[in-house]
Amino acid sequence: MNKQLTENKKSLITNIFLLLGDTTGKYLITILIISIFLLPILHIYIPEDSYTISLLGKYLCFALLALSLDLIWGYAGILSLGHGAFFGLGGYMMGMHLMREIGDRGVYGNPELPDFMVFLNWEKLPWFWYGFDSFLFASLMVILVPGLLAFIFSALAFGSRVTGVYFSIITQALVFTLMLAFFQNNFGFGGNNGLTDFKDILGKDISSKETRGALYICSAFMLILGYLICRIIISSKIGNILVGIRDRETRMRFLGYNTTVFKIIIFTISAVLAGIAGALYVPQVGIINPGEFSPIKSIEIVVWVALGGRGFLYGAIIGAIVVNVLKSYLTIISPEIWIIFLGLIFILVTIYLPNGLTDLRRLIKRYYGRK
Amino acid sequence: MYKFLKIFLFSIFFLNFFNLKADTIKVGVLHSLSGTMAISETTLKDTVLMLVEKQNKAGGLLGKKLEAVVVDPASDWPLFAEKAKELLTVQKVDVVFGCWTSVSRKSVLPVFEELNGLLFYPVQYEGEESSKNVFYTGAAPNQQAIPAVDYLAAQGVKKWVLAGTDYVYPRTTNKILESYLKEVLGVSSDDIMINYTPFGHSDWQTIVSDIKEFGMAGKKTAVVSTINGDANVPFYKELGNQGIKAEDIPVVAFSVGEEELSGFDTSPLVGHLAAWNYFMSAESEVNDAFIEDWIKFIKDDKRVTNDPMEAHVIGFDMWVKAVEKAGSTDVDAVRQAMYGISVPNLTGGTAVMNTNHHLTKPVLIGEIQADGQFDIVWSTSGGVIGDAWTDFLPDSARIVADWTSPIKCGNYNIDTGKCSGQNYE
Amino acid sequence: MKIIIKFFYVILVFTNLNYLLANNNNLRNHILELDTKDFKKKIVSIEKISEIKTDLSLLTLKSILNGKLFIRKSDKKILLVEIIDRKYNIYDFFNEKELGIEKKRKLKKIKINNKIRSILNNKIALLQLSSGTTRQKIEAIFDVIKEGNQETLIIINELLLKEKDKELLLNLNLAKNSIIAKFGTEIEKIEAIKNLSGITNNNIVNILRSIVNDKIISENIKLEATKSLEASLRNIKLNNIIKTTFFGLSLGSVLLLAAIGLAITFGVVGVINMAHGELIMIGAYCAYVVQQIIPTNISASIIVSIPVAFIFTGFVGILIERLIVKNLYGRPLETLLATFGLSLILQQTVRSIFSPLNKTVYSPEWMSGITRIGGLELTNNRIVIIIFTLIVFFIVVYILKKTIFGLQMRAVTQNRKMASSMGINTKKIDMFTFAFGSGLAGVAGVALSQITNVGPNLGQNYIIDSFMVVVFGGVGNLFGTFIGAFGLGLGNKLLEPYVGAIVSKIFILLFIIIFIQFRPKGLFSLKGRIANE
Amino acid sequence: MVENKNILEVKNVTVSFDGFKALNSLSLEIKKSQMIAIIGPNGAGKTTLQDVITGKTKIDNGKIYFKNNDLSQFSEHAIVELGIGRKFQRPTIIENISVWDNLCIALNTKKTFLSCLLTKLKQKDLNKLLEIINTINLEEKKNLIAKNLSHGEKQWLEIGMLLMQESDLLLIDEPVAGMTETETKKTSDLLLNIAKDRTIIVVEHDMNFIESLNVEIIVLHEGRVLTRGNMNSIKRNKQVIDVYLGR
Repeated sequence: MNKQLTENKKSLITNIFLLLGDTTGKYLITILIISIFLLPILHIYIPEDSYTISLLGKYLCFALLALSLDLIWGYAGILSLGHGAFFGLGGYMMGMHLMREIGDRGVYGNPELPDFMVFLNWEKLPWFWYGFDSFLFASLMVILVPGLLAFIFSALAFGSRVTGVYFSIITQALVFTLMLAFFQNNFGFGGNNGLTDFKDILGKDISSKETRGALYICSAFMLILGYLICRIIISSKIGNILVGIRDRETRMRFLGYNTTVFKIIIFTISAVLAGIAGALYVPQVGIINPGEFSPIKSIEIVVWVALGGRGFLYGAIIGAIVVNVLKSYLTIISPEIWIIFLGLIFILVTIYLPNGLTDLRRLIKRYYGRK
Repeated sequence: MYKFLKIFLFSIFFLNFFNLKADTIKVGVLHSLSGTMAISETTLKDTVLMLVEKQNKAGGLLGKKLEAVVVDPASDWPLFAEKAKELLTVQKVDVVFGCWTSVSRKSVLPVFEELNGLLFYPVQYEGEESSKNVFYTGAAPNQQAIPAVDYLAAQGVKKWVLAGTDYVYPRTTNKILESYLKEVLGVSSDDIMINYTPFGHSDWQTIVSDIKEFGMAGKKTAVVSTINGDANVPFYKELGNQGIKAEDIPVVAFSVGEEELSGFDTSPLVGHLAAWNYFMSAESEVNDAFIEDWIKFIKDDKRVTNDPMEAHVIGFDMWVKAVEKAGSTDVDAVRQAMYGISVPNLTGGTAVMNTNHHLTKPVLIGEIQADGQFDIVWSTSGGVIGDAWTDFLPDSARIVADWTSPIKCGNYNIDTGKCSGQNYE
Repeated sequence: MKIIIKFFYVILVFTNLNYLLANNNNLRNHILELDTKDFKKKIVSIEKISEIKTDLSLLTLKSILNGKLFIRKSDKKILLVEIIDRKYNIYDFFNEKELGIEKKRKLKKIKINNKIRSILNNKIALLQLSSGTTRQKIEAIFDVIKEGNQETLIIINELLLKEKDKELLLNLNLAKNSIIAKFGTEIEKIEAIKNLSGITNNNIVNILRSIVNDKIISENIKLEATKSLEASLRNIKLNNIIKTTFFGLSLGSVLLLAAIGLAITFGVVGVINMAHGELIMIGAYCAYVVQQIIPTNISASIIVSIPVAFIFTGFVGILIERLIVKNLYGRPLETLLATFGLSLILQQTVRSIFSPLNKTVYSPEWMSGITRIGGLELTNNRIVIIIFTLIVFFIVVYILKKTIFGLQMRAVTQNRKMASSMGINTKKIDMFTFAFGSGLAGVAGVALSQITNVGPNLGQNYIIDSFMVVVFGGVGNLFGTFIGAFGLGLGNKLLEPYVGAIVSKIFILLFIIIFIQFRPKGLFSLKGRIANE
Repeated sequence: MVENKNILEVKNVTVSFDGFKALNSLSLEIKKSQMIAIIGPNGAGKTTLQDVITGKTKIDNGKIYFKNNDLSQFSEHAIVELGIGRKFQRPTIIENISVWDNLCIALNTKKTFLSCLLTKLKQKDLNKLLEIINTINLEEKKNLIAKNLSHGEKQWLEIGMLLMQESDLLLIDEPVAGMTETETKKTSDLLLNIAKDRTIIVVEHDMNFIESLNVEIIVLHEGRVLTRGNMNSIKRNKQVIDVYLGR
């Protein structure tokens, strides 16, 4: 009785501490925090090492992306086959800023226009590039543009009760549309080549070890933040409500919840997280191009989440990291047939581990339990 | 889970120390073996492997054996950058042969410049670039597009269709051609039709019938095609089906070689043209030897050879020669040795590496035959020097590339007398 | 007496032989003259060759055109060459004696360029006007129209007298008028131009144009010509409208082919099969393999490959169902992931088996070239594919509506529980339905092998579009898929002339997104259980 | 003065699904804090009636007033806020969360995103939770994941959730379908117990159960009210017998 009382008197603050109730989450965050202090130093003091850190940084961005998808898919049961759209948009916003920072150091030395505009004879900077000279504006856009798109899109879709597969397919249509649009050279975003040749970020040389370290720290920090946000949301009453929406939306309506609004908000939050992930991703890989909008890539994101364990925040993170580490290693260990390995893993996991690797963990636990 | 992560983190850092011992000379191969570009790039991977094998049979290089390190960037551009880094830092390769699309090159460029690597890029491209760390063994626009247009103009062509896939190479090439047609050949702008299509465009009915209409209205018309890879087969099939004969409207392509043609029945397309620096049908002893080796290596006598393969052959031979000349594989030494170095090309001439990192090559124009081969109907008397910065775009006309002193930079602006862009010392 | 006759006879034979030999000799010389890099010289000697109006000279021209005429470097012998997989089988040109296989290096091909090619075509056309099949003749006539002159006019007049075939006569008259319009007297010209009014053939339109733009020509001819030209242009406009619709239909039929299998696996079994595209790809490769087995008869190989592809991909479908999908029923989204993994595997496997290069699948005679309906020119392969698609569709509809299997299938679609309680083995139905859908994908692959490249990436280009079609039409409703496919196809093609290929595609996608807002379950949503959640 | 007596007024409402009239200008009033049972053969329009009241199905014509509000003006969740709770035929609870959480989300507080994110459980809410979990006697199972409950328990949990909403009108569809004797007994007790201070409409086939409730009965047939009255009068009514014997 009293136990119940204390257990249910959850305030926002206690929520945060509560997340350290889930062991794996605790481990993850500890690792991340350690890495924040450890890796950049390691990176700077190992002279040969020039890419491990940005590689890890990249993984963390993907992890954040996966996290954002898990929030809507794992909990609210909304499967987006187009989350790459928000990731990519976030990336482009950051990319545009980095392009502006090149200034007159482009190959044509044109202070006004990015190189690709010069050789496509653009007279002047198109209006939608205005303001991207300022980092603040750009980072604002990183949040606004994906957020706004997600809001409008989901408001339309959920408003008219588009659900399930139909929703998934139109998200795919959305990302596909964006890909076609951005591929066009006269669209003003560099066409197929996208945005590249970045020089600095905030005045610092983008390829210097310090910057890389800093970028890694940012990614890790954002991942932790993202994790906490998601954790707070799902461990509050909303967590249950989302599950309710997932399992029995009508019941939730008859309980007096405006499920549409809940879905829109959660979808928008998720999109913003994805956008931030994209924005952190671009400076670390040094290029953003329409390839990020290819529907296949968006499906890959879903695969990460499924692999790690849908409906477990840490599962998403682990899934993203595992798949991409595999990719990095297999592409060099067995360049000819690595894709077949990857495919097999996807199939086996979806069939035998419905909750992804988190199941694996449970199996191991049970195994040791028997001993 | 925690354990796994720990192991993973450590392994990544230790990887850096694995490959320190270097008793072989490592040759990196950075070509997509999966994804959309695999169709073109896999062949180049095999070509490099064959060349390495050959070199080893001949006793290796500087008394060491060559070792090819193959990675698969999977037609994923950011992955290209990552893999390039891995090749240069983890695998510690001495040279890399790779990339096909412009975007993949753009994506690895900063990596090679930062880590001072050496990349040989074997594909014809839009120019507008000359990096200290890249040798461009493919054709620049002035080694492909412009001679082709001249040839057709000589054949009495008055109207032009510039059809291309919507990415940077066709955009730039067509831009160059447009201004060339207008200013040099004096073609009026309503005799020029420009059309762009998305990647892998498969339904060509409308466009082809537009071309037909445009072309049948009196004046002799030709199509200059910069259509990319996969989209070509349906395009040519549609041409054949709508009965556009080469005699009526010849199509000259810059991205269609023997390999693309091997994908379909060319008998309806006899007479359409392509401009390259190499054709499999070129008549020379070296070429025959090369074709024989290739078929032996790939164990399939249906396989063909094409221009980018020759580019790799030239690039590889040049690199070997330069390494021997420099006596080491040190990038800077090799680069210095590369300038002015000359090796026989497969068409019976010699290729020379210029100080702007582009080659001197002959330009050939071939007509498609029923067997999927080209008959060479025209060729430049001597070699043409690759021009990194075209003279037909106002902004790049002012820029020259020369990596030897006194200029020592890839884009030196004649007017301002200074270098811009990332790639200067 | 006898002797005298004999004597005359002998002389006759002699002179005759001499004459022939002489012909062959200067034919040989002219051919040897062709051995030069200078194409102008080549043209001259080809003119000379064509003046020798013997069968051998015609053969010469033809074999030059087909690139079969070679000269041996060593002894300047003129040879016919058959190239069979990179082997050069050589024959003596004059007495067709087989001389075995020769090295490529030892031979020199008589190369031609487009200019010469068109000259050759014209010469051969003239010679073929009198000989050759009707189809060849008609093609020949169109070549004549391009650059006709008085001498061709004579030939045409002769033919007009002796030809019977209606279509042929029609075209001959066209040719005649087109020539008269250029070279006749004023009255003749006006008459001819009247007859040319409304004709949409490009060359004729050009002739009319040139007359209209002619400065010196008399006013009333000009007037007539302008009338006729306007009529022609009007017809051309009309034709273009029809053409665009036709393009739309054929794009629609391609979409339908690609989507119909998916509509079944997705709509009936409720499986989101990401490997559907790869099944199409496998179907295309079936066509390739069959053609390798029977290379001699292309039409047969295509016909045969349809059932082969259906059965093979159907079998693959069964494997997929048994090994993967079976374990995932009721979890459609998981099937999406598993089949996505599968699609990666299939692609890479095909890549390593058949190499990443595209494969050649030859088109049968009746699928190449164009059909002329009046001035309208429609490509045969598209016509065939539209018809083929309709046939497939109606067969599928028949199976669903009229057969037990179809009945059970629909029962399962609408109410699985009920169906199983009625004693239908739903598991089995699921399996066969999946196989059926996969088989259809294979059939689609065969059709696509005729219009696009057969390579490992074939499937990817169609999977997304297929999904759009199915969802747009309404999951689980074949008729919806039908309307969806043709609707999107037409829409795309009607937009394309105005906004271009890319933007029209973008519009279509946006349209789908908006449309779904108003009909969240697609165009024709199915009452009862549908593949959802 | 009529209004304040009747909590629900259905005024000749018609609903038709492509031709078939599920409700045929049906009218009925229900007084405050009264329990009423609706019976009728299949297709009589019982479920449709509930659908239109809860706003799940739109009305073709006619009006429904709840506490004098025209319900056609309100969306589903708004109608709930007005105080109508619905219990479906099959138990619809949130299977993957605990019994306690099920009740929590049913709790009648501000149901916007932010408030759900921030507000914590107040003492009085907590007491209410405990009280209700006792009434539906599931307190020892409160931490059990709901899907592990028995069929009957699920039904009670759902009723419990309706109680949490503090709705003044409960629509309860076949509460005892597929319940054991004892469960049925418990359920009727539960209903009578909660009927004290709210209006309840029970739709049920099980006559014995309805008899055990002994409340006023409305008989629906072909989308309109056939008759209403207590059990005995209904039993004697000729039409009803015809309808049920299907003559």
